[in-house]
Amino acid sequence: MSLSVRTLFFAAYRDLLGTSELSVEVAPDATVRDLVRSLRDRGAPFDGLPEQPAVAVNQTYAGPDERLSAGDEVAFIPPVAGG
Amino acid sequence: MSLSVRTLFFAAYRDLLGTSELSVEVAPDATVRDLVRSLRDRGAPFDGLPEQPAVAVNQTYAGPDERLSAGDEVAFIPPVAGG
Amino acid sequence: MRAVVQSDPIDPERVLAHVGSDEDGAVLLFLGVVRNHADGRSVRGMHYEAYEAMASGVLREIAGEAAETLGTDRLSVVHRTGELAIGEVSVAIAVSSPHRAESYEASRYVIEEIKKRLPVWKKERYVDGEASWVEGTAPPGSGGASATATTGDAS
Amino acid sequence: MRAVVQSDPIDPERVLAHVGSDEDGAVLLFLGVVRNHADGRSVRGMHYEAYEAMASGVLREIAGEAAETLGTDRLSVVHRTGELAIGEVSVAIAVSSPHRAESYEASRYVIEEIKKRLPVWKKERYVDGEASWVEGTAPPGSGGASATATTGDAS
Repeated sequence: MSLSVRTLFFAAYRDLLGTSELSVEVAPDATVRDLVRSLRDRGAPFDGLPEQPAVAVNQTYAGPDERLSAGDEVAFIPPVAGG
Repeated sequence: MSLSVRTLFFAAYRDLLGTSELSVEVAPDATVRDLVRSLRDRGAPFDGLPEQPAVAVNQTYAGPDERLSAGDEVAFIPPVAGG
Repeated sequence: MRAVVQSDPIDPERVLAHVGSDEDGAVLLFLGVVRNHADGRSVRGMHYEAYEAMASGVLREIAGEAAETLGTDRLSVVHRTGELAIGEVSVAIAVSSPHRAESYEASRYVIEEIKKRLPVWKKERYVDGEASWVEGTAPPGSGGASATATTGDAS
Repeated sequence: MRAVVQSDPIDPERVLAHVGSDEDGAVLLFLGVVRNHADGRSVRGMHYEAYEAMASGVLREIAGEAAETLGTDRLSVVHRTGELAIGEVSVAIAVSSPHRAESYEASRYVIEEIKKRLPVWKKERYVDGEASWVEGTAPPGSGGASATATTGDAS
């Protein structure tokens, strides 16, 4: 059993990975931290992501302990530079 | 011997005195303080002026010890309320 | 840099047009506006009186001091005189600078100093027909306390 | 209250037109503008990218918090996305309030919070043909430090 989430990558993270969006399978009880770890474990270029990136789940900033649900939109947010 | 200065009154001071301008004779070594005292000594309505009003001599704020010269423009400045 | 006391209506856009530069990342425009209430009373208008021969010099002095804070000479300030209705602009301050902190600081400096020492007075006209001079602030370094209460504040 | 992220050019006058009231004595307009230099390099333009589905919500949230400081709902903020030339407005913030202190405080709050947490990124395009993402700020309460250096600042 696993569930699927939609990951988004912006700006420098998108440039790093060469993609802006990936569907990722995680365990049913997975947290944001688990998702980040599983991506970084894929090796280059994914290990270029920070260990604790800012992440938004369904357009709201989320801590590393937040649990994921099937279909969640999980965005990796590089340091922001608006204004 | 005396010298003549031009005194100006604005806003509430003008309303108090009923005039916006007066020519006043003062002693040759007179200061701003002396001028104020001589005006207040005239009695009502002049004694309604403060003992130490803000004053500008020739369009520059001046302390009570500033000496006056013939022809000076001495303005009595009520508390300001610009903006 | 520009500092003007005028009886003509203030056009905020024209004030804003005096600042800005390719070097600047921040532009700030402050407008002081006649509002319809004061200390719980309904106001229908405001009369501004200035010691005109002195006020433009003081305003230039304030602008010069603010420009040092700002780090640029891109500052324009206009103060209105005469009879103003509710919603009319009594003062406009435009500044621009490479970074925002200096613009906020300089803009605030100009309005605070105007309220402390610009020789301008205003008479509130109330809806009930009465009118009274707004209690002001004794200018600093000008011979000490005034008999009139020191309170003040408008916009 | 109005908070918008848009790719269309920003018209400062229209942003300003959303605020103001007969009760207000103070109006403040902040403009963030693309400037021609950064860290000593000559810049010819800036590309703004946003996580659009999230950014408008965050901007509304910031505007709501600022409105509490402001004491009125007369606040309008617009952030631009896309390719901007030198001198173009990237962000406009208009506020109005009965007294000036609240306008200055609320305006400053909005721009500071935008820089801390609005999911927007910008790539500087240099005159020499190179380009690079501007180093930003790790959003607070979002899972800790980022590997990327935390500096940032633009306007």
